[in-house]
Amino acid sequence: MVDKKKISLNVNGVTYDREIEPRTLLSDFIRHHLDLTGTHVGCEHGICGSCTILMDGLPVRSCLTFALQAEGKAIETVESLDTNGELSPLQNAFWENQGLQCGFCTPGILMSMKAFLKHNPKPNRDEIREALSGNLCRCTGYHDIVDSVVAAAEAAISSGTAKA
Amino acid sequence: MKPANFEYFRATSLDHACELLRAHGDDAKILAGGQSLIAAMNYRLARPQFLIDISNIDSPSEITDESDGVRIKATTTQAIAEHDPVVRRRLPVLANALEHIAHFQIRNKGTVGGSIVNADPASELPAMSLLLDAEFEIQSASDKQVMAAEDFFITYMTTALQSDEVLISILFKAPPENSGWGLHEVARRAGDFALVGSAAIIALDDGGKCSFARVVLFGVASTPVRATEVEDALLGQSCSDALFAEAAKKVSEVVDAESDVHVTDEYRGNVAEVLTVRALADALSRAQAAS
Amino acid sequence: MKKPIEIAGVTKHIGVPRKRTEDPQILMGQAKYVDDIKLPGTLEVAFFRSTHAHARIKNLKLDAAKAHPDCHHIFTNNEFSAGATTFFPGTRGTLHPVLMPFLAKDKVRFVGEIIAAVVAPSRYIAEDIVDLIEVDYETLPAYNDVEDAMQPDAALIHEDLESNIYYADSFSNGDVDKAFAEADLVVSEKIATGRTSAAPMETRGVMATWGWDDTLTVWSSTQMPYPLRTSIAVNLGIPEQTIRVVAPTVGGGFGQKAHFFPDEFILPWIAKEIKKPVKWVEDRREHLLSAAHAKQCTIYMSIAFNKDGTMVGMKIKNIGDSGAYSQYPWSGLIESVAANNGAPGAFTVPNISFETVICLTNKMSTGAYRGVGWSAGCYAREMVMTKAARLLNLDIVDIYRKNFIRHDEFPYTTSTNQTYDSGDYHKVLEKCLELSDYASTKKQSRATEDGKLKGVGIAFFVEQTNWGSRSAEESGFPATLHDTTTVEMDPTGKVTVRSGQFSHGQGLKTTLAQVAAETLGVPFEDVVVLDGDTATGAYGMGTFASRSAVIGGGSVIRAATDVRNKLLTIAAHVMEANAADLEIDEGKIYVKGSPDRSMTVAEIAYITFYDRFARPDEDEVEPTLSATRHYDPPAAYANGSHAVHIELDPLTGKLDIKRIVAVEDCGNMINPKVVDGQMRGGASQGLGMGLLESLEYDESGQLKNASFMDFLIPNATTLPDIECAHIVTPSPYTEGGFKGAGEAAMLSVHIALSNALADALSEYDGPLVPMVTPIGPQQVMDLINNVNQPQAR
Amino acid sequence: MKLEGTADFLYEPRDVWTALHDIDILIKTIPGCKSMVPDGEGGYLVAVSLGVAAIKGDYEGKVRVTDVEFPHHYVLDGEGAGTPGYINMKVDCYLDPVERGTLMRWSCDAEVGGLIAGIGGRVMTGISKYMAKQFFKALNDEMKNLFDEKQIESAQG
Repeated sequence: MVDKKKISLNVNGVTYDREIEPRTLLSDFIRHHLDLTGTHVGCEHGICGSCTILMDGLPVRSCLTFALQAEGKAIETVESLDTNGELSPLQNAFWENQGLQCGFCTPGILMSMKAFLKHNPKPNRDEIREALSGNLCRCTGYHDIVDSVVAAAEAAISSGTAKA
Repeated sequence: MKPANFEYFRATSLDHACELLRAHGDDAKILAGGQSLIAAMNYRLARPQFLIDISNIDSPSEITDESDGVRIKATTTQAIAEHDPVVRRRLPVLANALEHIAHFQIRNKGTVGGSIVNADPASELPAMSLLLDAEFEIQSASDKQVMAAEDFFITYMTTALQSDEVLISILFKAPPENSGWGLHEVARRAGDFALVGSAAIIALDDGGKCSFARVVLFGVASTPVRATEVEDALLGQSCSDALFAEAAKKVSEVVDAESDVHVTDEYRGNVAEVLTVRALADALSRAQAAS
Repeated sequence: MKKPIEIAGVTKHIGVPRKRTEDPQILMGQAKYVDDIKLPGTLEVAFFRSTHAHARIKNLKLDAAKAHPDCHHIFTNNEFSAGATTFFPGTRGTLHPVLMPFLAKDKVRFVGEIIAAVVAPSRYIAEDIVDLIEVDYETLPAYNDVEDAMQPDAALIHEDLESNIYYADSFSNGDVDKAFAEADLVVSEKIATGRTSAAPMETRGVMATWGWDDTLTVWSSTQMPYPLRTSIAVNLGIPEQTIRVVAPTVGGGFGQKAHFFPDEFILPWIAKEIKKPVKWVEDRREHLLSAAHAKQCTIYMSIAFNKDGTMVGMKIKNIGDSGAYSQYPWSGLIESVAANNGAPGAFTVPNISFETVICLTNKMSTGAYRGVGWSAGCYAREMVMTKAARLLNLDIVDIYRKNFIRHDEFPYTTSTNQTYDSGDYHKVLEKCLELSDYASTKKQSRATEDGKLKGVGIAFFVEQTNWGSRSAEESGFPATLHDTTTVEMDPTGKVTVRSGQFSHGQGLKTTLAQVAAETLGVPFEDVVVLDGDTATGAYGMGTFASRSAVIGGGSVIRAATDVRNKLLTIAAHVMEANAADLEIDEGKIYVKGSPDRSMTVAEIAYITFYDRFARPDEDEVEPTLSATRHYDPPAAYANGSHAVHIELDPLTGKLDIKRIVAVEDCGNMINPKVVDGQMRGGASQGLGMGLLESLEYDESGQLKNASFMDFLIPNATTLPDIECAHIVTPSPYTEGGFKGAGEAAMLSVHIALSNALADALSEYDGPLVPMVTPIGPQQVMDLINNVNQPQAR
Repeated sequence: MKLEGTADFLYEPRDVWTALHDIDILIKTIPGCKSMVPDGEGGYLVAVSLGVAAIKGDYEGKVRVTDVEFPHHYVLDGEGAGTPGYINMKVDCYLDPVERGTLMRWSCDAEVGGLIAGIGGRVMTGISKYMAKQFFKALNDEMKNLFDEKQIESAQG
């Protein structure tokens, strides 16, 4: 038997202290130890992108990260996006443009796109497709997701929140 | 798909990692970005007893501009290397190759050293280390050595690195001034492992003849391979489409491909030749633009 | 036939691209999928599965596993020996029931079959324990190819059957031999479609708990909560009224989750045995190994043509690769039987004969996946037509136009006895040709400046939608299918729709609410749709087979119409008006022509429940505002067309898809945005089948690509934007004039892709027409080099 | 999975045959071999630890030699199972005398199942070839020790 290890992890600005087996994946830690089930697990080998979260602002696969590796980093999940139930402009763009159907891949896509739009606030459709290529969606055929990201970028530009 | 148990150690430095490796021996594995290792662990194909985590050492990402090339600390993430201005200026082919690795979410964690040590013959960085005559700085608790890339890769996922050794840094040599590069690969989808890839660097002398040539293929053998026969057929010659077509035929000398669920060994051999012609053509036009 | 209720194409609520009400909770990460349901004390299950494709279990060694300190239980067939078979009375051919044990007994028949269930505190530990189980196997010959398994000397996969073929039928209409003898051209080909998986992003999963009051609650990622409840009751011997099945938020199904799998019985059984909540969530490897596969058929297709392209006869042999079992509960019929019965497609084919064979192999069983049957069947027909067009010096479009059923011929009964209700195929085709610049592209040179080859392809489909009993019957599949909806208005005038449908991404909570709002005359916001929970819905078959808009929508129309009529009767009494003179609009009831004489729906509803002085006498009108109605409509056939532009690298075989155009006629659209979403999603999956997806087994029955590394589904760079357009010919047979829309794109976009490839290669010696799916770089190079094409034997 | 290859030995077929049937030599030369003991039924129980990179596994199994035509031909039947999967194989070996010693032609028909079959396909064949090469190289080295020492001994004696 392997001893459990203490872990202190900052997720969405809250510090959580838990004791875990070292093999606990960050995805499982977030979902099952913190009950933040918005982060989804679709393949557990890094291909589908459903489990994408932000670590120190960068999107990474939480299924290819042990929770212990995330100590000292700032983790953001989909639950951080809205403000008391009010959708963020990115979320709202997805709602307006039906950028989701079953929604299982959506949290990972939102986290990837949040980081992508920060890095590239005025993307064209090809750049968006390239940026989306690490997140698989089986329902939409991606078209409406691309529309959503375009709309989110435009909304950010028109409201002046886009960072240069 | 949950990993088997292991004991976890967080190394504070690469020296510390070497100490931990010495203490735990053959059953210990280095955990860097983990983008291949953790996937294999989730499938329980990999079941290391001890994991030594080097992803949280002090200043993991370091890129140094050196006289003969660019030194990249092994723990540098692929994303940092990809966007680094020194890499983009001095090793544009490497920057381009980095963009081909999986997806940006993977590159945000995957490390340059990790991909090289993983030694997947279809992946880009092992091929780049051959293309750019890389030198690997290798360390154990008791020893340090420098190994050339050409001596490093043994077969699929197998390298000359001993179980107590850690890859510390990689010196990618800058290609000659006024050289040009080309990199072509075929993958089923963007971000997938290359079915076949070819990378080339060419430099021209004052008379416009080929004065330097490097051609490296990946996905066509048990390791990335340098196609010296192709290079020899180019050196001292006037570059042309016809020359490239003739020279690229010699890729068959180094291709020893396998079939998989996607394509046959024969496909890999044929397409390696096609992509080599294209990589050479790109390299030539960049070389001409540079001179 | 009772005249259906008509709805004008676009009204206040119908034909409106409303935002979906289900989305905000998903976008905030608050939607609960099976693995998000938490009950204290839940134990987790991991399965020990067969690593052999066909073998006897000689010795199952559990001692080491049981000795693990955290092992709660291990269950095998010794403890739980139940299993299930499927049989439909009235099937045309001979269907032998095939027993699927929930836990393998003394034999395994595919890699991934469940042998034992381990119960432990966590999935991690459960997998540790699974690792400790060992089996001694005695291996048996394994079959990967149906044509090997069909041989008379083949080892029996199920010893109680006489051969590995468990279904066969044949059909003939007209004088096929004569037609073939007199035809100008006969093209015969063997077509092999690849084995794929719906692979929804959420894998399957089941959780079950046994209550102190001897009730069973089951959460399952299923498309059919009610039929699952019945099946659990029947197979576990538990009174059905004590079972509650909940399908929480479900992350895509595409037909794959419209089956019952062994785990859906094992988990409830374990919960009943150990009286603790238990959960199993399928991982992706398990999913690819053991969630229903799809679409693998071996088809011999011969079509006879006159010189002008007229199709005069068709002969088909379709061999369905069933895998190791006849997938419960639909059986292995749905792939090849549906294909053959729909073989004429959009065309008049006066003489037709077909043979259907369903054969077992040592692979995971095949089941429904979007466009089941037709994706493969249509592909075979159309590739032969494409080849014929080339041989006759025609364009495939010429053959379409020549052979289409004309719009004035509806209702039209095909040579396979399917009755098409409506459509205007020429108009849909012309629209697709126009939008895709087909004709002008064809005139351009194939070669591009950078050495690529351009190609454009088109395809046309007819889709049998709204699977009720009659639709199923017309497909040669005599299942009983129908649906029920309860519409209730509460005392405040708000509306609850209790549906037997179940939305798992389709947006039915939105679209069914639109239908109810329209029918009742209330604001959209006043309607809520409850689905996916047998404690709160109405018994229904669930959502699959392009049925929910028509059958769900139709039963909502019927029930809401009853409530509306009741409301008007009560309002007429209260308002001292004639019910026939009253109208309802957006929650307001008023006398036609005098809008000031009005009351609100809420006022009448309140009076109905709480004001016995104002409402009519209860012996005259019962003071309830609810109705439950059933619907089992006649078949309705949607149609549409796809065009695909590609660029081919002829030296590497790599295809780039440059444009996709989709035109569809699904009758009246409830929510065009949702329809576009279905068209685009379907196109993506169709191209996945056409370009990328193939589950590859080796000769010993091992699945070689049990991961998303090697089983490839489209990503955002695989596809371009998908341009959508609609032609609307309402069905004269269905309530609201709706036809189904869900599967359409899976029927022809892969055909358009292969036609585009054939077009790109049209200047090569040939004709080079692909006869396989998917057409990856290897298959493209094989086609160019004319090797490895399917060979008749 | 089908593999085939050839190996050159500097010794004559009967010597190669002897080495290929010498347990001590086989333990030293089979990659990852930990033990090999007779099973009392004419075969051997074998334990090997094989792996590439982090993907390592312990396998236990049986091998048996059949179709023996000393010193020219034999068939090696093997089966083994371990946590990453199982392997059943039949190796057909021919030893032909050539000028420099012996040319061995072998062909292997292997059935690989379990985890490695589903995930590791891309590298499996290549790794197997590599291991075969390692084996023959080690065998040549061992034979050098065995026979050259003998020759030295006999020369001395």
